[in-house]
Amino acid sequence: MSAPARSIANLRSVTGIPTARLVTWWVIASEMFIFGGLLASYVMHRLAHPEWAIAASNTNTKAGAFNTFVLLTSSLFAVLAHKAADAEDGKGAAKYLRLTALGGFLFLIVKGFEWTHEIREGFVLASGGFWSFYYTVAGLHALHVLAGAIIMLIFAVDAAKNVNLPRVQCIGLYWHFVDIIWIFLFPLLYIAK
Amino acid sequence: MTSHAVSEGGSDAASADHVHHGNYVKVWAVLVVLLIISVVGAFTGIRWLTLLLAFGIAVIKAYMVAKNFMHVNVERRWVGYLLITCLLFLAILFAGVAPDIMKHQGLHWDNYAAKQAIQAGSQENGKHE
Amino acid sequence: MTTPATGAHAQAGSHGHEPGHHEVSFFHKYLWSTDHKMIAMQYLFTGTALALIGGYLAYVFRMQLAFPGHDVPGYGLVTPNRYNSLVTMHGSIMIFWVAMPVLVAAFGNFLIPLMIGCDDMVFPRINRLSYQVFLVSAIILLASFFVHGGAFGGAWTSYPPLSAKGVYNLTPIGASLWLVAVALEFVAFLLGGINFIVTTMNGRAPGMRMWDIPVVVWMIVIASVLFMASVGPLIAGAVMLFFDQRLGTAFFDPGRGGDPLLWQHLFWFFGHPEVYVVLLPALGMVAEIMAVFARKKLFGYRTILYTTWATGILSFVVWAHHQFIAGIDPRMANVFTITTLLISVPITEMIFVYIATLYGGSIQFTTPMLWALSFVAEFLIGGVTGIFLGASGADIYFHDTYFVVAHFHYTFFPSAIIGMFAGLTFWYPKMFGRMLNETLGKIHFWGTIIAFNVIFIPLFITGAAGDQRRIYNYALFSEQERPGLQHLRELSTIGVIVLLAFQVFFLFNFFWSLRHGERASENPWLSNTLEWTVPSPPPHGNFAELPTVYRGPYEYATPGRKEDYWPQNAPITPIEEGAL
Amino acid sequence: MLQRFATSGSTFAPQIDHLILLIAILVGFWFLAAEFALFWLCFRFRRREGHSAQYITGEEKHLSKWVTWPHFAVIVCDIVILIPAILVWVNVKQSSPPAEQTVRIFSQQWAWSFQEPGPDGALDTADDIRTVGDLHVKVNATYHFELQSRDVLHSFSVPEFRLKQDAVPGRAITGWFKTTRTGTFDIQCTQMCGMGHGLMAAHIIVETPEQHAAWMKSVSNPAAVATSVVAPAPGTGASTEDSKFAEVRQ
Repeated sequence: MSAPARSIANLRSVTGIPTARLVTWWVIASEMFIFGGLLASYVMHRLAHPEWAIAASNTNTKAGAFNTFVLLTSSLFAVLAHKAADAEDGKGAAKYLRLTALGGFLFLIVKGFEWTHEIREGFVLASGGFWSFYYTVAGLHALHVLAGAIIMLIFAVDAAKNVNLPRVQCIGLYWHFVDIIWIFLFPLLYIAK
Repeated sequence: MTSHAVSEGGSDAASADHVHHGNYVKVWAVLVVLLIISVVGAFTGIRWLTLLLAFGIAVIKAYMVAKNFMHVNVERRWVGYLLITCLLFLAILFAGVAPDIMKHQGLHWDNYAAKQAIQAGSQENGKHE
Repeated sequence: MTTPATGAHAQAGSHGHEPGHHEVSFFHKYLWSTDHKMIAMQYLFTGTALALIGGYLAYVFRMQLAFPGHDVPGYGLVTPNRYNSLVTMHGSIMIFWVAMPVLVAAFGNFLIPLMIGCDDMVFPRINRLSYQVFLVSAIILLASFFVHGGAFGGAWTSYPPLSAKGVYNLTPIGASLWLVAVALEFVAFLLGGINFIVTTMNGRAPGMRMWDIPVVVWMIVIASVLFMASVGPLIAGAVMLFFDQRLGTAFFDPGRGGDPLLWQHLFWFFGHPEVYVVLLPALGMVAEIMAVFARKKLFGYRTILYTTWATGILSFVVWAHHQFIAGIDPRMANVFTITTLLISVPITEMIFVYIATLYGGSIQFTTPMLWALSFVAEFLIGGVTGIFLGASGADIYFHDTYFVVAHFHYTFFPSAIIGMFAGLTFWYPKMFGRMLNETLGKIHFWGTIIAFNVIFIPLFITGAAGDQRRIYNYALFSEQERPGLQHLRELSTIGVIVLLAFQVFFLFNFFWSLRHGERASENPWLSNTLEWTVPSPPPHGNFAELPTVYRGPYEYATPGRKEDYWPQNAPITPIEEGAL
Repeated sequence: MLQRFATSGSTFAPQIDHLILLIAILVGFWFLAAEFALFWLCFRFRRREGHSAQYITGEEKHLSKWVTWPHFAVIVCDIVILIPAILVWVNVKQSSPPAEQTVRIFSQQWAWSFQEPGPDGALDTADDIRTVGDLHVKVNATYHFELQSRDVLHSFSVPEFRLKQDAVPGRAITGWFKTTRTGTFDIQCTQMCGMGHGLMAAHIIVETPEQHAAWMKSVSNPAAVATSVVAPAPGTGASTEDSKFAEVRQ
């Protein structure tokens, strides 16, 4: 099929920010509202319900801390990928992208074990206010991690051929944003007890 | 929101594209140290210290990631303004909603169901411990 | 849904066929196209088809209200649950699947690249995806009519606990499908809206400064920004409500630590800006049309933009005026009353500027101009009646009465329907390369406008007399049973039938003109903006040579020029430079 | 103005009516002025041979004052509306004049039920009167009501009283009204509450003290109780629920 991949509009840059990066910023802004709405609802309830702290004490702080470490490290790889891409080093960028995605999958695996354990304990989505928020917020975040990791693997294929290198920075931006969300989820869900 | 950038035109688009890359490993090391501090804080058992450390460090970490990894500081300035505006609007949402949701009692209303839930939750979990 | 689109556009597409552009299959040309004009057509025809469905629903429940308990011709007996489904679906369809796709998506897609002088959206394939997600959402919504229990009937606001539990609403499947459809629709418009914003920010023609962007593009972009910023919390809320429905979570369940009021806040935090998302594109189109047919510069282009931004930002701090008596803390109502009356400050200024634009003009009363002027005239009614509802003390009485219904129809109808007709009649030559018939257009205009007022002015009165909303039969309410009120309801129903009947003129005009209308030149209205510098209809890629912009879009009747218009891309000749 | 469409029966109804009248006058003036300007300009500047449009940017001081000054006047009108609107709101929804009687109102799909104090004048005692569909109150008396919902959102609306308040499950919302004349008035549900929303009607019966006493006597009569007073339906646990509500509130 003949659909053009890029329009002339796409190649223009009136603001001085390349289009792909500009759109990433807007996507991040709109995601901020989705997560913001959810987290604002959670914080409001949490502050008003002291009994949720008892439920929260069943979360695994160590697993959460390890996952934070994993995401922080993968963020480092993402920014190193960006650095490599800026230096026109497609192979290096692809390597770091794959490492970042690996971090994402490791995060999901840890999450999987953690949730399996909690579900075995009898804490499921319908177990009460805290658990409803816990699974929904973390689940939404995990979906973002999964999507980001998959996109990274796809971009890595191109990057290895030195094609579409500016994209590396954009997926990196998104990844850092997902990381920042987790930086706040970690104390909200695991530490505040 | 487009105001500043638009008039400047796209002449220096290429220069904005390539940022100065600092020492990312150092930033990452600081982030990890901060993470360790916040986790240790959680095990002290002092509630106010735990919360202060946890959320204070979360803000610092988020700022560091935004500044050093996302390069918000060298991005065109309105991007930062855009993100801050988003946070501001979320603060408006919070401020407008909190008086009804975060409180269980107010002028001429009383959220007895929430109070019951707190009571039931505390008792049930107390037995569980 | 797309069948009308394909049939109608076959005509237009063949003109836009470039020599040397190889043949593409029917599927790729009409259903899988990434061309912004084709996507605009897809949105337009889907939206219009859904508007007809929404109109049909309105006809059914108005007939029930006028003649309660009788079989409605073309539908059958309206049971209470069916009635609730009808009003719910009418509201949802008209706002989410008609006003949004037609005003924001169809006109946004068609106009933005043409008006800012580029070949397409920055992300054509995301644009296509946006429409496809939208289409899926529309199909899901329509499918909910046919599931067990019928379509959702808990009002378009979908307040829990009613919407959260099947035992309460009796339409468990319909309620979930409604929610999924709405959430998908939001995703579609997020994709489309971000595309609009970025295209306008980055893709403008050389020389087009910020103050050279036509008002309608500004308004669609601002609407997209408002949508982006307001819908996030509601997407989160939709996920929460869906989990409450299907997975037994406790987000909105008061018995288990949740709070039903939370949904109301999340909904209206989106719902109020949404009003402006729908209104702004219509206001923008009206501004373009008024400038062209009054041959006038807008009376303060920057004033319009400043007031638009002010209105947009203020629209985020007024949402709880929809909840004055919903159980929120009464002290908060005072805050929201103040902000609500505050929002009237910029919007009045804007309307005054629109009216003042006519001063010193040379006004041609073409069909698009009639629509544009009627927009201002009718929207004024919606605006001033809003004060009754924004003033908390008066809202105690008017809340959830037909007064509210009439009020928001006087804001939404001018935006969605009058604005749509204004835009369609104005850009029809550009979209399809033919002129519409003016006589038929005027018959349609007068019929629609008169019928519209016949529908909703009686409803102001029944509302003031205490008719509450969403009641399928007033027989049980002795005060509402008075014959005088029943006559008003019947009058309103007659208005609906007349209104729908007059749309035949439009549909006939539309399809007849596709083949038999007078061929449109590049610039039939002698307008300045860039879309009028390309052939009608514009070819794939829009501009043979991408334009450069030299001036703002409203240079009409500029002193020292022979013509009374001055296209944005016309270079300054030395003679003109001397004259200025 | 509203009196033509809906008669009034509470002390604050005239206040709300006056507020509506004030708004109607002010916005009516601006509405007519704006429509007049619109139509006049359309007529005055219609296209005529030999007249071309003027070049006006909107920044000319002598012209822009025609927009700016009315605009300031509109702001003044906003304030004139705002103050009484808030005063009326504060009176109806925020203030709480001492009550002679408190009643409890329950909404559920799709009926209204009421709990009134019996002869002892206190709620939650053995002689409470529970009714469905009819609320009996005395004329010229101040009532507090406590509104609860058993399932979904409902809204307690009495058009004659100009009174409306949503009932939210899990919350007890209080309000007040003072009756001014006898009669039987409609209670509507004005919040979508499901299939029977259109059936959810009830009546508020405003009586003289004598009539009210007679009514109370008739329902306090054990024989009458069986017929006119609805016992809590078995299985719904209404009465135990209610006493639990009361407990928590203390």
